[in-house]
Amino acid sequence: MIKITDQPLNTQAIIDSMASPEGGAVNVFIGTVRNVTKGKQVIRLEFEAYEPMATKELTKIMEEAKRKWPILKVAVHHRVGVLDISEVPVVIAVSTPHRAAGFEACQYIIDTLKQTVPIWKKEIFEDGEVWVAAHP
Amino acid sequence: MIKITDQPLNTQAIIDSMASPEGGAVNVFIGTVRNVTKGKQVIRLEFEAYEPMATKELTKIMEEAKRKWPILKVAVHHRVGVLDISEVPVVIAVSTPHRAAGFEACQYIIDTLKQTVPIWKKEIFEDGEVWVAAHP
Amino acid sequence: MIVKLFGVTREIVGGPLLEVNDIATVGELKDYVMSTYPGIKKLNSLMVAVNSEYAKDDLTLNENDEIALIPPVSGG
Amino acid sequence: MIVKLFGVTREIVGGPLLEVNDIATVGELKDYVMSTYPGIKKLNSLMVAVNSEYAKDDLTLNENDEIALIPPVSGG
Repeated sequence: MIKITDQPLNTQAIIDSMASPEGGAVNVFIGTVRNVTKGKQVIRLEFEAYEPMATKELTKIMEEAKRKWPILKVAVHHRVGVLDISEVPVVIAVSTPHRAAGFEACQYIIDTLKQTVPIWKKEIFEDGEVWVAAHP
Repeated sequence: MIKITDQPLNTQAIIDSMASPEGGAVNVFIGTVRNVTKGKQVIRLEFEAYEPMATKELTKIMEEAKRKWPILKVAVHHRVGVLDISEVPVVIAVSTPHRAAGFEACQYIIDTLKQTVPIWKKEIFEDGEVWVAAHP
Repeated sequence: MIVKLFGVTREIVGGPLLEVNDIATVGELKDYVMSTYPGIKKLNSLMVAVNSEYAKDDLTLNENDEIALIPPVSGG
Repeated sequence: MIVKLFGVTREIVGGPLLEVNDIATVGELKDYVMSTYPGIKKLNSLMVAVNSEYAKDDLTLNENDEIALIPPVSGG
């Protein structure tokens, strides 16, 4: 259900794990490394996690999502280490009986992940690097 | 981009086709056959499409979505024929620079598909069958 | 003129095609099938597609148009 | 006490661990690192995690707590 790994994420396996006879909808969010940020060319990203705490915070987010929506299955996989353009840092999948809840829950999870889960991203440019969100 | 087929949908291939260096988010909606509808056990579903018109209506939906949101890539695959529980009638994928637009566009496409695209679904129960939405 | 039938309308009529004559407009076609097949009148809605586009009731039908009845859709 | 460092705080301090002494609370720890490492003061925010939970400033630190500085997160 929760995985933090330095290996490429297996989106199909995550989706397969959502199968449920009561399920009518699976919503999947796949984050990908964009080649540009604020008009500047990105070379690669580096992700770092405080793993036990990240797992704990992700567990809280998933439990809260289950309280808010009728979720059958949910998975969050986050990659750490060096990622090139178009690689996938995060995959979130939510299986629900009906689709509206799936969209809402999946968006809630990624929005909250970005606010509370101790994972950090460094953008590497031609001429320097920046820890995202660190400075005003 | 648009496919109406009687063969199983290949979710991974659809997701792979979303790759784009400018993309930061892929949102995927996967419809699945639920074993229950309105408290009644479903045995299987049968889908039927008026194919050339369905393709035309789906094209309109995708064009309208592209007008509303900054979409990099979009795909809608719909299956027809007999589908068992947990099988996948529809996969929609949208690639966008940022995630909020992806969630909105993907939900817009599935919501509108269900309103305008000439595809019909029959639910088969133990004791009968019903064309969904046909009658009050 | 030949009218294509799908889903519940195909089952009500008992086949994928319906031949109709002396029908000038979309509205007349709807009136004809609803009076001929009471099962169609009981549907939540009935649209007509002409050349793969939803058509308004006042549209005139031509012999070489591709015409289809569109009962309530339920894809996805 | 040993404090774990991640991301920008690890780079500012120059290593993954920081040893501190005579620090009683989370608030004191924040004050200490911000005054010792001006780069940390320039961050958008600084949180402290104690035993893998976000901690309030008045929480008392114990020798065997797992303590970490949490600069602004940016996962996903």
